[in-house]
Amino acid sequence: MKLKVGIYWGAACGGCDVAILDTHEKLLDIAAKMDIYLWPIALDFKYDDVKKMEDGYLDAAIYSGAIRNSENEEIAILLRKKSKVMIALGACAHLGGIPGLANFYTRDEMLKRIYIDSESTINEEGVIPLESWNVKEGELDLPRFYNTVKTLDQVVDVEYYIPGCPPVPLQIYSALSLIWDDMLPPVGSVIGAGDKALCESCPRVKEEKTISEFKRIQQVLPDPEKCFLEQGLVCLGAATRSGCGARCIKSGVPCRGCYGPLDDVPDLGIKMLSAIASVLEPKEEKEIDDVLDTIVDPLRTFHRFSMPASILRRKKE
Amino acid sequence: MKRIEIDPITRLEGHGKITIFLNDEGDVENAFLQIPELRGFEKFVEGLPIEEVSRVVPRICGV
Amino acid sequence: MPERVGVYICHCGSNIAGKIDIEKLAGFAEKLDNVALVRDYKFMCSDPGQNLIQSDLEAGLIDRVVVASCSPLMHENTFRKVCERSGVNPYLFTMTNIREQCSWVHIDEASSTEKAMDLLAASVRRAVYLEPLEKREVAINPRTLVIGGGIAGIQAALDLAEAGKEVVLVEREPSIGGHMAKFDKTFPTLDCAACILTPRMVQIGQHANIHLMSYAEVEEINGYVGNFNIKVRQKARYVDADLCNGCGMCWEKCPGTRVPRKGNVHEKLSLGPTSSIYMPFMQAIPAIPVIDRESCLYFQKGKCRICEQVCERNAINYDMEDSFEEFEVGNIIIATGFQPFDPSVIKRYGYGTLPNVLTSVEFEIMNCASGSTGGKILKADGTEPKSIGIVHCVGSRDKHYHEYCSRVCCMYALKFAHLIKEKTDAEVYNFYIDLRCFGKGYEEFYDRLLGEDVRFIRGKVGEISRWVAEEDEKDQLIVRVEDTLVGAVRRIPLDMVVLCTALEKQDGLDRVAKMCSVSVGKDGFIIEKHPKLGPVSTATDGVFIVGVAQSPKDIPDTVAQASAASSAVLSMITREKIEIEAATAEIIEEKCSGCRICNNLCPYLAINFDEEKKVSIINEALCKGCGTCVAACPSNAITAKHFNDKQIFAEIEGLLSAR
Amino acid sequence: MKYTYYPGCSVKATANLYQESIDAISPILGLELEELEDWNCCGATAYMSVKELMSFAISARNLALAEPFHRDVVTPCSACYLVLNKTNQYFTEYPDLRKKLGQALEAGGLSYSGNIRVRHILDVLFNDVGPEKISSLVKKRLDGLRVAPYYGCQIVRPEMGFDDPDDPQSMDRLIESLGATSVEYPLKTKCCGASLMGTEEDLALRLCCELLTGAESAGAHCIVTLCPLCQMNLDVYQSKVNRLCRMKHNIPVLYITQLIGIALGLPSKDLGLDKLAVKLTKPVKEILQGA
Amino acid sequence: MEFEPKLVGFLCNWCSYTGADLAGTARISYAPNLRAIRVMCSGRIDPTFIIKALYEGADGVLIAGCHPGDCHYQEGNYKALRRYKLLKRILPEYGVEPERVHLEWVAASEGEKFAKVVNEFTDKIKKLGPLNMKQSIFDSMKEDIVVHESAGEEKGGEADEA
Repeated sequence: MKLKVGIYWGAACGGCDVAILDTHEKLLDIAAKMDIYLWPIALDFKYDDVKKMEDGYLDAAIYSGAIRNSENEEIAILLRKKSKVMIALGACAHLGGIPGLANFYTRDEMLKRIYIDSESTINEEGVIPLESWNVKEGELDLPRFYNTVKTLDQVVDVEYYIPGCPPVPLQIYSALSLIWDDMLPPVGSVIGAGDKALCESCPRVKEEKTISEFKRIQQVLPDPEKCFLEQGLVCLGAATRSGCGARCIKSGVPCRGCYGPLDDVPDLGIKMLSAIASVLEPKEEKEIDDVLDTIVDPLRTFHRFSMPASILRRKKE
Repeated sequence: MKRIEIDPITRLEGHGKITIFLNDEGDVENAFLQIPELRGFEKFVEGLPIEEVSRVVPRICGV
Repeated sequence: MPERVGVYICHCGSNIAGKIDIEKLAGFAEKLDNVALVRDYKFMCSDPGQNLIQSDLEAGLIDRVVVASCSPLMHENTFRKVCERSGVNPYLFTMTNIREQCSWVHIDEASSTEKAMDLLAASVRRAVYLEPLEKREVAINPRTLVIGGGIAGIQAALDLAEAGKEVVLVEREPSIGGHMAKFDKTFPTLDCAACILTPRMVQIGQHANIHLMSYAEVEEINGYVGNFNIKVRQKARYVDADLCNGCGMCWEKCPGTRVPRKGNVHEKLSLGPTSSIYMPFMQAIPAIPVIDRESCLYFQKGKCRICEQVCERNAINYDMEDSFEEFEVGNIIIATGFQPFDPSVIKRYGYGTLPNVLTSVEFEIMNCASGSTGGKILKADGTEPKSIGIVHCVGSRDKHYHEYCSRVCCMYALKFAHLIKEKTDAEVYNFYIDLRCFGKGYEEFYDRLLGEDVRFIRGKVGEISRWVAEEDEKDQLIVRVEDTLVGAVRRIPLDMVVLCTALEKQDGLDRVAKMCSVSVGKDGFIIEKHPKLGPVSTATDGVFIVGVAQSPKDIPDTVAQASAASSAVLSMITREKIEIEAATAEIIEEKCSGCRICNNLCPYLAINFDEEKKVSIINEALCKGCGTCVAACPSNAITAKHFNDKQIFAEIEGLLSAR
Repeated sequence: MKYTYYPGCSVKATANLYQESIDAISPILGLELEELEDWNCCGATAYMSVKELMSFAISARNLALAEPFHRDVVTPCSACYLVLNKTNQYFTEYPDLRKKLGQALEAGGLSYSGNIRVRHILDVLFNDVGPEKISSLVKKRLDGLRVAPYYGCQIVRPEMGFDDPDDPQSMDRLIESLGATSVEYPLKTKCCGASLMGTEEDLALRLCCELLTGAESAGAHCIVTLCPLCQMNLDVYQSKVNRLCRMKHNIPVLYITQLIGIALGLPSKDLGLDKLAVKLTKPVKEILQGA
Repeated sequence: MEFEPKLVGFLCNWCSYTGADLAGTARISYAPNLRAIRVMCSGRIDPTFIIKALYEGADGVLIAGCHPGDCHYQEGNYKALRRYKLLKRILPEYGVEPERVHLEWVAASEGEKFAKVVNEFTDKIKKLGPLNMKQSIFDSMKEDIVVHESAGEEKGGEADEA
């Protein structure tokens, strides 16, 4: 009997949905095993169709994208009610992803910059989007633009996470196959990824690390063989779960942590901060400062994809 | 005044909702396309090191 | 079944109860999760107090213990023993410090009680996550390695061998004896150095328990206390030790020479034969010659081979190669001795450019009866000097070179003065800053010298030059020194000057230190465990330091340290096993990605990398449990036993969100 | 090889013989010494010990004037070398001094950033020209001439920079390159009293006496030096030394540049030899003529 | 009622914890705001602990270790210093005043100094005022809560355990 599945996206870019499509011929296996009852990017199902289902009707809901506005949360709650298993797909749902970088700002700061101050906008009256607005014919409403980006598991209970930005298509397939093969691991675990850090599968040679200066990728022609961190290039690979096949590193740029932290690591960014600080070369306070001056935008680099999932989640207002 | 809502509009990148108002004769009185989606790249890309911008902005649209 | 925590609150007479509302605290504790029972008592550390815990444990009412009383540094062990007695793992217990860091230091009762509550809540939450730990024990290999065969190494080796323990003594030079073998007399008793040293050297040579490896160097040391594996390189002597009987034909006939052929007396100074195949000195142990490649005509030009022809026992073998030997030892004693400071860097003293300027070691050799001058004190041209200057503190107590005092120079300078007065009728000048005659009989020896009309000039010598004024000063050295007691700059012509050079760390000591994973201080000597209370042991268990390897000192102190180190080793050996710190760090292989961030964080070199499995591994015996690597591991793959993340997170939550 | 030449006051006055000999040998050795325009007196060590900051300021002015040429500043006089070199070093090492000197220079519309080098002419002769080149140009070898190399005490402090301050050898090599023998002279860096000759004459005379006695007992025919003040004290005051110390010294004291000039075969009047107070003695003349 | 800051201290067993005990045996009184957690070495302190403490409600965090060169494990305090320096740089980006986290070297014999450090740190945080990080996160998400039609309970608003 085919599994009944719903796929939805919150504050997302559609990359995860494309990743599902990128399973190429495997898509046929997925289609053979699953009936899709909601997939806005690809199929014409409406929210009402889902609302009409009785609770738990769907075997699994695959939610990608972060919780950025009230609609994202409503549909998440709706899908939670309508499905037995909730899967967070991709870094946005799992960690907050790139949209999570908004947690360094407040709602008003964002709206002012986008609708009023942005150079290409002419908006003398300073109109910003409203949640409800009356027109002659009736009342129109829009979802509320939240002050803080949340991850999926901060609004609903989530059984499984498929990390990555985007998740590797093959990993999505292997994760989904766990469902129909009924081999799902304990609830709450991350599937479709490794349980060691990226360094394990990184092609570069790793030796003892002592860093006396950090450099920016465009300032240097890195040695293709040697570990990035040893060459003074900030790379979050050591604190990031493997599973992506080190695709960024293989294309010559250091890892930015999109596959999220390892199991018992509550905060990827602060953990990486601890690791990097420990291997600095100088012992004197002044020299340490000189080295730290060479790290550009440390906090947002360490939390490129995982700000909403970090312990402090956002900048204090 | 009768109201038809197509929510969400599908098979495209991004979110949207169409609200159509019909008058008593059943003809279309007015129609609105509403885009609820906003993530704020315009703000949070500010101050990023330039080499990181090229790794952040592709997440505007992944299709 | 969730953990059941027993909370025991101590009044400590009025020390705690006088400030903290015990009842309120107990009431609060009862309401905490996982707390099975709460008791309070006047003196928890007393026997009745301890029995409270023991009976609850034996009755199986609880399986975690929290004692809110004084500092863990005070009674942690006491209560751990209570758990052991009650058949419960001692690490399932934790303490709350509500005395030294609470009742004794805060004035207001209410805030003290609130603080006690927070601290207790933290301990209870921590207790839930405590895990049993086994105190690991490691066997101690009874054999000991002694590096260095000077008086320090000889004394330590003999103490251990006499106690029936096996010793491997590794000496870099062809013979043991170190610098002491180059002395004629020793201060303050003027004993003949050879007379008191040679018997012990012979003992070393003959002792069944001592495996002597001379002309050998330690190549590699791995492992940890009780289980070091050592690799030693035996340098090729080109003489077969088993065949040679030390008859001496070879060095008599050998045409090669290790000293400049046309050199003056000082350049030709040597104790043993100066030939290319030589024995360092006549009483050498082992009494086997060695070929010096640089000056040997066969090795340099491919001809000669006379020593091979004259040797009746055909013990000469030019094709000998360095060989290696490996063995296991339980402890290591580093007794590498010192290296004299090279005074040529002080150009104003003219060592190496002016004749008749000698270092103290050279002067010692000249005084030896078995030396090339037969013990006579001679100038470079072979005539007897009429006046000799002895300059103290050359390279010592000097910010440009070594700031420390080398402790021995003043006394051997006085000895030199005496020897000069005894052997010649030369005038003797001692140029000193402070005369440090601190030891037993040292001051008396100095008084005696004053009686032998040695001239003591208090001042640092500014310059030794050939700035002669009159004709008769022609081949003399002119010493210019500020005599601080007289307050004038004096100009003293002398026939000869002896420079009392500083005692420096032995060449190669930093390599030995690295192999034994001990660290060296800024002056290059090995850092002792504690300057006052642990001078012969180091931060690394099983590695001991003796003599100048720790810092400059004279023979009596060195011998005392040698016996101290050997007694410490004997106590380790008789214990047969040693408890290894239980709360060490451990790498969970399934989580380690091989990122190697932790590899160079460990001062004890306890972390190394397994190339095949591509994971890092902690050598539990070397790990001291500081936790530095745990905090740095980006995958949280390293856990710190008894201080793991869950326990500390629980304490944080307990402190802040319990009330 | 082009340099910015800082002559200093002495060679323009009492030590003009030094300047004449330099002018004579420079073209032959390929040295282009372009005099620094509008240079001012460096104050020598006397002023440095009285008003250090002022002394630094006036010598910094010279450095500021020389910097635009981006060439080494060369001076024949040891006192000028000491003051200018010390100013240059302290300027780079001590930020607060740099700030004060910066203000001082600004008042004169000047600025200095500290990236030119100050060198003594001995350094140029030894390191840039070199003993081999000089000996190849020698016309009259000075075989048999025994020379006492007297460096003086100011060239070696606070930082000689191009030779060993305790035991300098560069002038000895130059002397040997001319064929002469440089005797072993332990007093080579002892002080001649310098400006003390004006204030504490007896002390300076006694110091010079020791220098002359040392040279004589080392069997030297003449003393060669590279500092106008040392030369004057030993040469001009030699008679006074004899009177005070009841000695009969008669040792000519030449500049190294004069000795080189002689060896290059230049006429003695071009080298200012006539201006020496102690005339060349018979043995020295014979060697010079005979060669 | 005057604001009494809640402070968490991470004290290294060999130097600062012993120094704190010494302040006790010498009966030197000081402010009661600091609650200490004992670790074997300041090198054991993971910056995650400090962020966790700030999140759970600490108004200030003190890190205390041995003076450089005195560390019982030779180099643990150097790593603590490096992590502290980098952590202080990113606190402002969290909107947290860097003065709220402070590192101090306290030897086993410096009971007096420990008391002075705690008093000064307490006053400094008193002037800065409360941090209550968890509350401010919750406030900033107050309007972000969607009321469930069914149970009406507010899910997703309160900041649950990470």
